[in-house]
Amino acid sequence: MTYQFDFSVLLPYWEQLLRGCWLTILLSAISISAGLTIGILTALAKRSRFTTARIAAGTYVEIIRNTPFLVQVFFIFFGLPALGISFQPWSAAILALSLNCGAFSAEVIRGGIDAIARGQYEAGTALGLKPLQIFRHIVLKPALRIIFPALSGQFVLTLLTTSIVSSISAEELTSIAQSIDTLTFRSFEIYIVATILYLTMSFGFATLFKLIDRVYFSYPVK
Amino acid sequence: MSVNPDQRSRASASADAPIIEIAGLRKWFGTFQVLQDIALTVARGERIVICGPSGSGKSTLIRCVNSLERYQEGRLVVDGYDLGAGQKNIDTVRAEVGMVFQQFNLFPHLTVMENCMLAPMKVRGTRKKEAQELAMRFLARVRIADQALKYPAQLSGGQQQRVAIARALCMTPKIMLFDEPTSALDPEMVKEVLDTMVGLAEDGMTMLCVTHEMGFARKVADRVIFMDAGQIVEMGKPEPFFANPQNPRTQAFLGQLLH
Amino acid sequence: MSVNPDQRSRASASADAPIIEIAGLRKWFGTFQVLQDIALTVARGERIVICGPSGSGKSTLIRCVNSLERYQEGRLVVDGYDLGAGQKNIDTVRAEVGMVFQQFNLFPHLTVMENCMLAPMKVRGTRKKEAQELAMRFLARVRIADQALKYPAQLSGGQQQRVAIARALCMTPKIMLFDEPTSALDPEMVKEVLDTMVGLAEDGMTMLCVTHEMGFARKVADRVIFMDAGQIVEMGKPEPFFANPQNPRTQAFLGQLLH
Amino acid sequence: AQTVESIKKGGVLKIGSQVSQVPWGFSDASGKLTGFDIELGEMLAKDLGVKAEVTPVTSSNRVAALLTGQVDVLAAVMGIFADRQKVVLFSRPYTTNDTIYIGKASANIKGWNDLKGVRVGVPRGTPQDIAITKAAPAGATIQRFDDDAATVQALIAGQVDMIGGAATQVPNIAQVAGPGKFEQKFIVARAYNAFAVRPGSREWADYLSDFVARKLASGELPALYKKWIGGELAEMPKTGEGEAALPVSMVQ
Amino acid sequence: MIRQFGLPEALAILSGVQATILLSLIAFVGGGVVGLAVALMRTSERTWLQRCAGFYIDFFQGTPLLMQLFLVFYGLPVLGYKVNPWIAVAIGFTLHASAFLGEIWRGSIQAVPRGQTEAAYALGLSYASRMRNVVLPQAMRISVAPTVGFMVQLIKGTSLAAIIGFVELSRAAQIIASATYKPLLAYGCAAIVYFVLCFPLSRLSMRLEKRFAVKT
Ligand SMILES: Nc1ncnc2c1ncn2[C@@H]1O[C@H](COP(=O)(O)OP(=O)(O)OP(=O)(O)O)[C@@H](O)[C@H]1O
Ligand SMILES: Nc1ncnc2c1ncn2[C@@H]1O[C@H](COP(=O)(O)OP(=O)(O)OP(=O)(O)O)[C@@H](O)[C@H]1O
Ligand SMILES: [Mg+2]
Ligand SMILES: [Mg+2]
Repeated sequence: MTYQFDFSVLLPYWEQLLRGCWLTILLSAISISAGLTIGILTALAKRSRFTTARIAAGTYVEIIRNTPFLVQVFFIFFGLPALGISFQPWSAAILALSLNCGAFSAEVIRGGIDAIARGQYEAGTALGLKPLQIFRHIVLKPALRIIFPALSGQFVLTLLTTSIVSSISAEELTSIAQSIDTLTFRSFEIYIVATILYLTMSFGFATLFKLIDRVYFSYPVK
Repeated sequence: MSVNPDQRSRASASADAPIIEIAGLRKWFGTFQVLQDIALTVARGERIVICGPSGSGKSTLIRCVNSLERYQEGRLVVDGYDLGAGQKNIDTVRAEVGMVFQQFNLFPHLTVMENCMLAPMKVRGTRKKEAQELAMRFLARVRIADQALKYPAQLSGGQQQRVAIARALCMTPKIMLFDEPTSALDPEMVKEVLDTMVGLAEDGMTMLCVTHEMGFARKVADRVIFMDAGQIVEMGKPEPFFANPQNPRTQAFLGQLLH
Repeated sequence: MSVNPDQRSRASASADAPIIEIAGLRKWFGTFQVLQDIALTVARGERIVICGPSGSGKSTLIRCVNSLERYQEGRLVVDGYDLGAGQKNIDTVRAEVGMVFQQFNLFPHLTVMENCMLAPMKVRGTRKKEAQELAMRFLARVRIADQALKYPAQLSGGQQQRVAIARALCMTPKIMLFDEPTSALDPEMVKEVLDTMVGLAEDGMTMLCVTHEMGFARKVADRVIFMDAGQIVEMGKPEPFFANPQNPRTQAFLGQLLH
Repeated sequence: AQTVESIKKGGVLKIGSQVSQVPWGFSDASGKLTGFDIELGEMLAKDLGVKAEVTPVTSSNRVAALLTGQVDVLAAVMGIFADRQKVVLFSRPYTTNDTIYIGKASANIKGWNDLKGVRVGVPRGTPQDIAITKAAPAGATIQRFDDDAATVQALIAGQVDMIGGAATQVPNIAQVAGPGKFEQKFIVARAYNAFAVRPGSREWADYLSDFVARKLASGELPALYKKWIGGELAEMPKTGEGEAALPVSMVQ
Repeated sequence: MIRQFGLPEALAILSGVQATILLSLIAFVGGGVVGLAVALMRTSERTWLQRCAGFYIDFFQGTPLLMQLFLVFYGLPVLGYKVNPWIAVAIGFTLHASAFLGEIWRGSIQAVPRGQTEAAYALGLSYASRMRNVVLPQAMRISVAPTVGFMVQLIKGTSLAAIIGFVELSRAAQIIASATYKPLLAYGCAAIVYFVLCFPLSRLSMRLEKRFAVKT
């Protein structure tokens, strides 16, 4: 092939690309935080003694896990307006990403909670703590510690999933890269640069999670 | 024997009623009956040691006293609160009964100090500063105040068990339950935990203790109870109990223990 | 004492050389020295009990004999193979040395029988049928043949430990190592495991056993070794060792143990 | 470089076409690919005396598919733009493609200047996208979607007020959303679609230009236009290169 | 010219399921084989093997699958290697799946208590039989849930193969969406098919978890 790589074409767009990175990071950070919260609550609901809560949580998790993300986004953005609920592209994207991240995290977190020894609950009960207090002060942190590596992986996946929200016109790195592609027709260069940017961001996220792991979960275990 | 009659009478002087009353207690796990018609009355300040073969229901019995297990039949009254009568009583009783487990069950993500502060702050609403002082007082009591800022995993087994005792004491319980508190320990560490427990006993704490440490039973117990197959088979003062057990099952068991 | 002089001399008649020779053995974990200049010679058929406080290096020492740990200095020869001299020897030696762990370490996904058959089939290339017979023989030897088709989780601790012993025996090892084989057991189950070990000792098996069961040591040990801080501090026949320890550290330790 | 000779020898013409762009390329009720570009490609293959083989491409991978030799030629709703001319070689245009804007019938919009506070949806990478991106009307929010279907859906769902599209879409939208709700607001530009080949394949591009000229003269190309797009095929430049072939703006 | 959404349209979407299943199988097999190798390297005692596997995992976990596929299919020809689309998806999905499965299985292998490996050492078992007979069977139990979880994601991830011309479920749905202007309906149909493919897997994972749990 005689294709001549020319990355200089992209130079005028560096500010846009950086903006794309920033938007992607922002989108991921918000969705991951919300997803973590949803995940914890759902994991709790799945272990609750109320059947309704268990069924609701189970249905939510199964529906989200077994259908493509694109459909979820489409449903929120194109489908809900028919019911009179309308979201801006970014809000729709955040909602979809959070729900998605939450469902996958819930399963991981449930595994962590299951791994906490019964003795910990009993010690809490014997001290007179209420079930929610036991969960919040005794179970949660050790449980998260156990599954944090898996959870980090899930979060990095959420970062990569953000690229799909370009299909409902939410602005982030992929949509910006595609727009630049439209103007320059330098698909290879754009894809390579975008790949490197995604790689950098996911490395950054992974490193951040490792750091959190080291600082927040630093207590020694046997 | 170091039972101090003065202290004992003082403790029971405040209220003459027994602190624990168990009558006709029956419990099943599914179709399997773990507790068969248990009757036991414990006076304030009394120290009771429970022994018996594995699976005989010792743990289940003392876990009932703390409502960690529910029972199906009978009556169980702790410090005047009937445990059959609802959640409210259960919560009150749990805060008044301290429990020490075989596996310590310290919270690994909290320091020794934080382990001790958690329940006073969350259950009693004690302020942080006071909870700290409380924790330090009881940690000093079990001679481990210097380890207050370490995490459980950084302590030896014996130290961990002493922290577990201090943690229970921080709720200033009226009764302490011990479920084989030394059987997960190395031989050397057993002694330091037993010493701590002897100290507590000398202060007049009401204690129910599942253990096979006969030396400890001889030293502090007011009564020794032998359980087998969910029943209290024999009960008595330590000296006659060990020297001259009446029931053949007790005899066989004590024989094995001292092989 | 049930040492059988006939058996012993027969065992060593086949080869007069000692079965284990340790000289100047030193080992570090990072900068921390766990073993300091250990010297020990074990004759064929000899039974040795090792005791000492926690962290003194008992486990590390016997794990070195099985090459579960590497050492940095000194000489360690097992049945004529120098463990310092390469991977080849290590594999040969491991197949000849059986080990029983405190935590049993049975393979939970295999039945009792399969646990015993695995190593003979994979290491020795024994055929399935023969491996089964072998397994049954040794399971019968530890009186547990009737449990052969159960999974480890379905057995009591004492039964699990006896399976672990049978599993090691199936490789017909020349030496058996035991690392606190009874300390994870309930008091009652200790006895059945100790009985099994006494039986082995009576058959003339060379044994290195870390344990604090003094009754067992008195009954079967040819020598008792006391370790402290990575050193062999005292060594001798059980009777004088227990009755009249020389070293002050040994005295203190034994004093605590028999409180 | 690609030569006419080598294609004839191979017996197969690999054409890259979009397959989700009504009426240019799409699958009909029986699942068969059809549309303006598809039939044009078949016509071309017949002209060469070879078999046509359609490779589906999308607007985001069509250039890559061409440059890496997955296809011999693109007939993929590809308008001629200056930047694209730097990357590929265009034949002379074979059709016009009018970029229009469609909005609610009730809205009073006549040109870029009326777009303040209006949300405009466009399919990403299309002439509509390029036109509005270039014009960048003050106060308008531009939302880019993956394809026409999503863009139209956004309009119908009320997520945007107006979309960029082609004249051919107005009846389609009426069919889905009900008649009279949406209408053409204004024509933005007329782009010229052409075959695209790899740079350097001059002889192959010349053959394609000649093919277009012959089919224009024979009336087959205007007939194709009438069948799929409707109306008369307008006058077009005679080359795909240089400024002459670039889109002509039709609004102020 | 726009089509109504009817049975033929639904069937057209359904026809994409074949490619989806085929692509998924390629990804499972490629990712499984290479992933196991990566996991074994990552848990080996040799530091350099660990490092290599660690880098491999970090790199391919961090790269969007879409970009991987694009670069393999359109990038390699630029460097002079022409690739068949099936080979491209095989490479792309294998790299992606093996990185994730490798990491999942590494975790499971390391979650097997150390005593198990030591007991195997003490019996003189070789590396192969230590892994095959002792560690991996136990690791499998732990890894069932996350493995199936990832497989479900992978099935949905095969939709990215559309970028190099595969017409699988999602792409088929997109084509129908364009022909009917009914994206919600078309993608909804695809979602139902995905659900039918994935949900049994989720159930299976729960069943397997319980089955394994009984034994231990
Ligand atoms: N949650 C449970 N479900 C079913 N059976 C149980 C449960 N907990 C305990 N058991 C059974 O109840 C019986 C009594 O158990 P318990 O733990 O009270 O015995 P124990 O005397 O404390 O024995 P050990 O000395 O081994 O601790 C045992 O046979 C045990 O198997
Ligand atoms: N892998 C390791 N890394 C660092 N230090 C270790 C390691 N294993 C053991 N040690 C340390 O080496 C010392 C000796 O350990 P070892 O397990 O041999 O003692 P032990 O005599 O068997 O004690 P115990 O009776 O508690 O089993 C201890 O201080 C221990 O903390
Ligand atoms: Mg018990
Ligand atoms: Mg040890």
